[in-house]
Amino acid sequence: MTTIEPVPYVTPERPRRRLAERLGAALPKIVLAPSFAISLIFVYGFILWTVYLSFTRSRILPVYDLVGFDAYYRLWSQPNWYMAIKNLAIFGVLYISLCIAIGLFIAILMDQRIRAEGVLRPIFLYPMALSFVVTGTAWKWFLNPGLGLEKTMHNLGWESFKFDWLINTDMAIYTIVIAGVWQASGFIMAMFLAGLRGIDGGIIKAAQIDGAPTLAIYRRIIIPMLRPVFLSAVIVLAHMAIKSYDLVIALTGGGPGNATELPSTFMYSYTFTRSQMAVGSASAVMMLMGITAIIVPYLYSELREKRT
Amino acid sequence: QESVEVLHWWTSGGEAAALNVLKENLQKQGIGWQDMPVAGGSGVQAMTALRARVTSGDPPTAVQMLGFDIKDWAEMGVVGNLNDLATEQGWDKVIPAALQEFSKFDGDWIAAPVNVHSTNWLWLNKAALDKAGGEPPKNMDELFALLDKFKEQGITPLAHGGQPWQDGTLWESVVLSVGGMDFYKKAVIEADAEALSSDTMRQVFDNMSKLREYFDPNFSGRDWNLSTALVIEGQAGAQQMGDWSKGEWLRAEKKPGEDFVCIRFPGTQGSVLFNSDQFVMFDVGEDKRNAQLKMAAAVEDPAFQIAFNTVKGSVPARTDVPDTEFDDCGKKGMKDLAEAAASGNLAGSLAHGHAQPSSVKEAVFDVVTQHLNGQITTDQALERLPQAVAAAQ
Amino acid sequence: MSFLRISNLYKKIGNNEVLKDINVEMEKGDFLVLVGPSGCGKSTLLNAIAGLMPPTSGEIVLDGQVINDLHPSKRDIAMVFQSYALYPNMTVEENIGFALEMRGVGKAERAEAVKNVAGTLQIEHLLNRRPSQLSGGQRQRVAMGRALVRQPRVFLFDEPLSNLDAKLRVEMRAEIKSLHHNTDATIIYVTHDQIEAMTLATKIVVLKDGGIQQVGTPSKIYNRPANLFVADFMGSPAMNMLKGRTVADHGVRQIALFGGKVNVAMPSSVTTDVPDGREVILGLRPEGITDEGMVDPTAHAIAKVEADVSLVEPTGSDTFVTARLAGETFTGRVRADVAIAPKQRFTFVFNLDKAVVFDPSTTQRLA
Amino acid sequence: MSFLRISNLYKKIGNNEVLKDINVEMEKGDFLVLVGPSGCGKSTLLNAIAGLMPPTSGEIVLDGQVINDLHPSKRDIAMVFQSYALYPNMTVEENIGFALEMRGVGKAERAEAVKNVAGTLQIEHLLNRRPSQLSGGQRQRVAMGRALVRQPRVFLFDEPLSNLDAKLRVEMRAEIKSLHHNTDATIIYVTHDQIEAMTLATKIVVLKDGGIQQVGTPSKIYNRPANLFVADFMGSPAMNMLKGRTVADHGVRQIALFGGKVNVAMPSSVTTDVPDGREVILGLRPEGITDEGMVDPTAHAIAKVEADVSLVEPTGSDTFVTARLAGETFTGRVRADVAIAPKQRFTFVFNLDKAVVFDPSTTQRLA
Amino acid sequence: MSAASDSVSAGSARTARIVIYTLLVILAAVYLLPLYVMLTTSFKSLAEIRGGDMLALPRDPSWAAWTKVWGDACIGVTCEGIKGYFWNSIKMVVPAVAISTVLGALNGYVLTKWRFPGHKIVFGLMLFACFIPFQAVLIPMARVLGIFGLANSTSGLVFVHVVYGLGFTTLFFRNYYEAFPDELIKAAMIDGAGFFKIFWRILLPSSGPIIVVTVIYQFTNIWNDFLFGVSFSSGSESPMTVALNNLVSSSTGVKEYNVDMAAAVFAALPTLFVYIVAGRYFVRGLMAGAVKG
Ligand SMILES: Nc1ncnc2c1ncn2[C@@H]1O[C@H](COP(=O)(O)OP(=O)(O)OP(=O)(O)O)[C@@H](O)[C@H]1O
Ligand SMILES: Nc1ncnc2c1ncn2[C@@H]1O[C@H](COP(=O)(O)OP(=O)(O)OP(=O)(O)O)[C@@H](O)[C@H]1O
Ligand SMILES: [Mg+2]
Ligand SMILES: [Mg+2]
Repeated sequence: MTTIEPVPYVTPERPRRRLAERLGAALPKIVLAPSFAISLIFVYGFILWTVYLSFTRSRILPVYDLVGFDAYYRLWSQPNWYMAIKNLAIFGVLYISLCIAIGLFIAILMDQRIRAEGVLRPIFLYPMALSFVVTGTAWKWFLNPGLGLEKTMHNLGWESFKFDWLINTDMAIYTIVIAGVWQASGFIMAMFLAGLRGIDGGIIKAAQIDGAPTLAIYRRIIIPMLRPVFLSAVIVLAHMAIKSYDLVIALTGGGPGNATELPSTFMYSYTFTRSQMAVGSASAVMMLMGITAIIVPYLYSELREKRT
Repeated sequence: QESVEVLHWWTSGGEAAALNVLKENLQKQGIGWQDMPVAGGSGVQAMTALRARVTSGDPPTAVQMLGFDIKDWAEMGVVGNLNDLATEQGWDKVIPAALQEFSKFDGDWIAAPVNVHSTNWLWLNKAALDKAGGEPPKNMDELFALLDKFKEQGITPLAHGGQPWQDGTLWESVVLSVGGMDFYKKAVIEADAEALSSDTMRQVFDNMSKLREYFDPNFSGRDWNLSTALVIEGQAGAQQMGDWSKGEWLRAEKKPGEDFVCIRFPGTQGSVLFNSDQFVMFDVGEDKRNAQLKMAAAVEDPAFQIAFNTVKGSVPARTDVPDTEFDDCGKKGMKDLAEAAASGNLAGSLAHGHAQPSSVKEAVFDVVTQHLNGQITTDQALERLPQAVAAAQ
Repeated sequence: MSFLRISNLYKKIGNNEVLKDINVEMEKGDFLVLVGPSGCGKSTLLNAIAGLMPPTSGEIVLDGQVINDLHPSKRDIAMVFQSYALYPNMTVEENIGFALEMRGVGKAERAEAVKNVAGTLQIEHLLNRRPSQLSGGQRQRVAMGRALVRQPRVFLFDEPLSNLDAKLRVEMRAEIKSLHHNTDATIIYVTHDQIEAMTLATKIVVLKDGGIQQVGTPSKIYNRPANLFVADFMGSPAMNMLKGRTVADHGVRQIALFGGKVNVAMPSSVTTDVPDGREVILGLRPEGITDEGMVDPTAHAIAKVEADVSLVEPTGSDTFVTARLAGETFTGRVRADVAIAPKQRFTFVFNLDKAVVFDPSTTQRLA
Repeated sequence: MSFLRISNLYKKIGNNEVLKDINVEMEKGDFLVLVGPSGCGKSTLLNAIAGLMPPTSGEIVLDGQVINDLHPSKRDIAMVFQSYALYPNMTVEENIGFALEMRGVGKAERAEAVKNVAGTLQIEHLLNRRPSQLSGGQRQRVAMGRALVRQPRVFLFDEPLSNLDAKLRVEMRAEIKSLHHNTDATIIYVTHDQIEAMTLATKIVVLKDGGIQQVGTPSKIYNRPANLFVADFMGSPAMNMLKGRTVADHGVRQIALFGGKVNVAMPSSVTTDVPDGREVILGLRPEGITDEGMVDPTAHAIAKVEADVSLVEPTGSDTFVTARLAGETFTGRVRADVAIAPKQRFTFVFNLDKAVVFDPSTTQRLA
Repeated sequence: MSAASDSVSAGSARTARIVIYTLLVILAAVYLLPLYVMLTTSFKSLAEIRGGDMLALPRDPSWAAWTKVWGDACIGVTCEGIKGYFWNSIKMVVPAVAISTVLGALNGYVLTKWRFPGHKIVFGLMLFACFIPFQAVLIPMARVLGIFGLANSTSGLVFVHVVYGLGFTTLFFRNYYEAFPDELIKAAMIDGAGFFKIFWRILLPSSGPIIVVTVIYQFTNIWNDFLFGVSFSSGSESPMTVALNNLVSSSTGVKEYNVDMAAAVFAALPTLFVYIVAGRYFVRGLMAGAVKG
């Protein structure tokens, strides 16, 4: 009997990947590539360009001869710029905190099984739908002492009522806050409402069973659980605060005096109306640095490996 | 079809109607009109749009522009050349030298001037003035006396709109009134640091503070035409404003001399601060060149000059246009302009971009506005003014 | 007077009548287990007792007081939720201690109580974690801890062990049992698990479609189910249901099964008279059908049945054998080491002591 | 050559070595059940086979072809996911038919196939619903249907029955078993349920912390567990582990239990020689400890042990009794109708035929 | 889930509800005030506006301002109202919203379900686009549009809005798809579906809520944009906002507040409509995706 050689076990060859398959594997990247390229050019390319311009003496149109830090020197010697920064601080803090406070308050009210929710929700949301070019005039009227609230109160017989913030250099920035809060707080309300609706009802039941009164439930359970919403709201509001332009232009045009100047209006006016493009670019660079300081930690926390 | 594209901010009824004259004129010549109106803030948005158009390599045919902006753009080498047309039609002779200063760059015609506005006017409600004695004021002191009388009448003495350019317009009239034309030229046109912090300038700011007392509390941010309306309706006595203000009066069917009185700002009689709207012709391709030239010619057509300026309240840019169609104020304006040009008392308006580039203009506005709104004291203003001007140059 | 009495309770959600005419009484110290198919209203009933969903009508009386309108936080009831419902923003320690905190218990005392409970539940090492950092089983234990830390008037448990693995489940079951023994707590407990129901309850309530099917002790429910539903629902594999017909053989009451192939004695659970020739259903649990070596020596009535084996499922401890005879299928439980294979013929022993008989038309058990 | 061969498979997720040196072979038609505690890597292994998570190293050979780099959609493998993974936007019918559609099967043919599967799974009446309108158990059946509608080379089932109630579970188990019988499908199946594992598998793989503990037939795993972990993990209640010491009584090898109180014969599962005086652990499942009336008549070696009853848990079909003796606790399974109560003294019968012995130091079973 | 859900209310709950409703009604009134002023003003005559109380109802309501806005208000030298510009805006908004939404969805899909090394950096970089001040990109963008031959055209505007909308749409979809179970993708792969099939058949049909959020957000932003509109379009090509600006902020002439207000409300109609109709889905969509931990 002949011995049969055992068939050596051959590792089957890995099939060579065909071109089509490799294309298939790269497909996701191919799909993403255009958007990414667009961002690279139209965001980062333009940022670099702006940075470059800030080192030139560009005035009415870009010129490309470098002159060093001249524009930054001019920028930081402008009282307007300090005013803009100071105003941004006041506006930013108040705008963000008031929007959140009011938004959360309304959201909590709206969450109490309100019958007319379908009617009320759009009422709080609609300001977000209007541009300030549209509503600026109404607000200007409304806050104007001779025409609006003050006059109305006088007509109603409250003669001593005084509300002249719009024309008061010390108070004008607060009118910007009022209008800004009016516009954005509804949106923030929607975010909080969504957050509240997302909370598992069982948790609230559990807290009731644990003997917690409604106030304690909000304070100890619900509001702490809305932390992610707070974070998102702060980011949304911060970027709106930094970009606020229409709001100021429509309401005060930066005045009285320069009392309501903000970095965004500063930048626009220096770049386009004052023909100091280099200074405008320098202010844009400063703004971008400020934004980076806010956004990068957010991105970091957002994109960090999620704990499981 | 050949056509012109015109960027302007004359969007409201009267101005647009006046422009229509131009449009129809061109249409008769077979030239189409692509309208590119960008309203707002005396051309702020329009200049932004223009930058975008020029940068994208596709400038409009003609752009409405003021004073130093024209120079800035010319410097960028993006404007066209109208020399042939200008020589043919003899523009050099009929357009005042002060305007040519802006219409020409390096000796070449680049823009077709439309009109001449003058800013140092005071508009008075005739009824209120009559009640206060009927005598128009001739200097600052008389002005204050008159304003006091208005106050007694229980009306707002001086209607003013608190926007930087309006503050600036008032300020330049006060500078001219307090310091006279020489001082104005030194301080404003030459931006002499000494003049800007001189005692005369202190008086200017003191007067500004004084004037501030006669405003109503709602002046902040108010559009000029609303202030005019206050005077028209007799709620206010007077308004310092350029001659475009007349349009409002006319539209309200008021008659100069009967319902209202136009005078030079007290203390500035015989001097004229002007600004001039011009159509700057941009460097467009040969295919659009013919239409562009036809438009330039049409702008300088006396018929258009009359039609437009009677509505706008301004006076024609050409000195050879008859004044028969104009009303009292218009006639006075034309006469003043001619005299001032002859006597050397004609100077560009700062607030309207005919004295300094916009960077300096805005820097002055910053100081004036902050001072007027009480954010800084007169001392601070005197200190800041030369600094701001220097920084902006 | 009973400690907890629920009378004529109805609950409608939308158009859906989720609970219908529920009547239950409990003494202090009772351990009542609610069972029933998914969606039958068990959680809804617990919610009604806790005050989280007001009943549409009916009355809940606790300790002599009508509590229908009492706010949940004032009822002094503890509840373990089917979905855990842990506070995600609090640590395990805070979660467990929250109820005590709301009752104004001091910090030190609270920590002590939490530690004790955590020890019992084997989660001491997790006290500083947040719920998101726990596995499903660990979360369930925290949910338990939140209830156990209190001494409420009533405990409500909604499937508290469903996410634990078999081993832990057995341990926790023992913990709950000893909690009940040691503190004499009054407990209402929902479960899908028959073993849990049988081993823990002093009383079982079987629900179906929002209505009570039977209330009774575990052995009564298991051995004397009130109707076909209860019989079929309790026990796994389910009770065998064989079609039969009563016959009298020389005066001895018998039931003819498998189309007359097998006659068996009338089970002793039927004490009333049943007329001859009546159709009945004979219910016999798999453990009542065994191999010959496994017959309960104490059984009174047995019957041998030969049938064709169709499926053999060894579970390790036993082997379940499914067989067919005359078109009917039944499952028996034989010793794990009996040699048996599909398609083989096999002799089963029916222990009729354990059989029950139902009326097919009313589905009720004949007593 | 085997149909599916996994060799030296490793999988790291982050720093976590989820699978370690996995070696498994399967023939065509095998039914392999994966068991192991939660988090031991069962789902990960299925994912690796399906191509959804590429292994870190090692090789997967299917039908003679290395499939490591083959895209999941090309492997011709069907999978039922632990989390159902139903397409929420599609009806049940579309869900089940999707895979066929992707393979270009015509409409009519698809409808036919879907209908057949739905019939088997008793979900015919749900074909037009969306997943959100189904109960948990119904969803799980749809997930099954999605796999069953195909004739793939391998089926992967990840705890496919965990959300069904006991009754349905038994039925579905039978369906899977008959699918396997009738189509000779190759199946890999993950479950937590011992009964499922025992009844379905032709081969069981026990995993722990990503490593294989034992591979074998169900009865081998249950009756001859390789080590303490496997012994403890399989079976509920768990196997009793009693500390013992080998002694020789007149040359007969025995094990002294309960600190010497009881001596029992060395179980027949130990065939090698064990030196005297060695510490061992004797493992005996609860069904190996019974009451006297229940003793398996075929048992060779039995021992009677009297102990104090500490807990009695009647489950209906049987009663589990936990008792203490000499500080050790054990659980036995006695007949449901034995009268027995805590604190009572009771005589248990140990069936040593079923006992296994472990080396406490290595935790391995002594053979 | 509502905190007050189902809880048994005692007697004091009644007063609590009265307080809640009162508060909500007052707040709603405050929020509505500007809209109210705009609406009533648009129905008043100029004289009434000048002399009267802004809060008073129109004494003699008239549609004159509205018909004027739609059909014969002058914008520049043409007096045909804003209807033409209305369509310009529609022509710009619809493709811009559609393209940016589709791209955002695809990006979100790739970034969550087809991850590759560095996907976080790519996302982070794209997200930053949301925060760039638009004023800073006007000039270079004009240049680029000129090079592409897109200057001064609706397609150019669409392009610009797509570019600067991408960051937001990608963010929305990424957050939404992040929570979308991976198992579904795996199941579809096992079922034999490829990259686009999975997107088209599995993800997109389940993206309703987030599509609503994205579309609302993009629609509002693009519709209301003025800066890009005024810079990159001209004349009769301009979007609504530019025409509106020309109408309300002319430098000379009578301010016709009633016409301005009518125009303003008019310009806002589409966005208002979108918010009112889709508001409910908006909250739902935020819940599903945009707001998350
Ligand atoms: N909000 C609701 N609207 C309409 N029906 C509801 C609602 N909540 C519950 N139900 C219905 O009420 C019935 C009872 O629900 P319940 O949660 O009490 O069931 P259960 O017995 O606890 O089920 P499980 O064992 O699955 O937890 C179910 O049929 C369910 O569909
Ligand atoms: N993405 C991941 N990152 C880190 N660790 C992971 C990840 N996915 C799974 N693991 C870990 O891998 C291990 C195996 O997970 P796997 O899902 O395979 O468990 P399993 O055996 O299926 O458990 P179960 O029975 O609970 O489903 C677990 O410890 C888990 O924590
Ligand atoms: Mg339930
Ligand atoms: Mg798993």
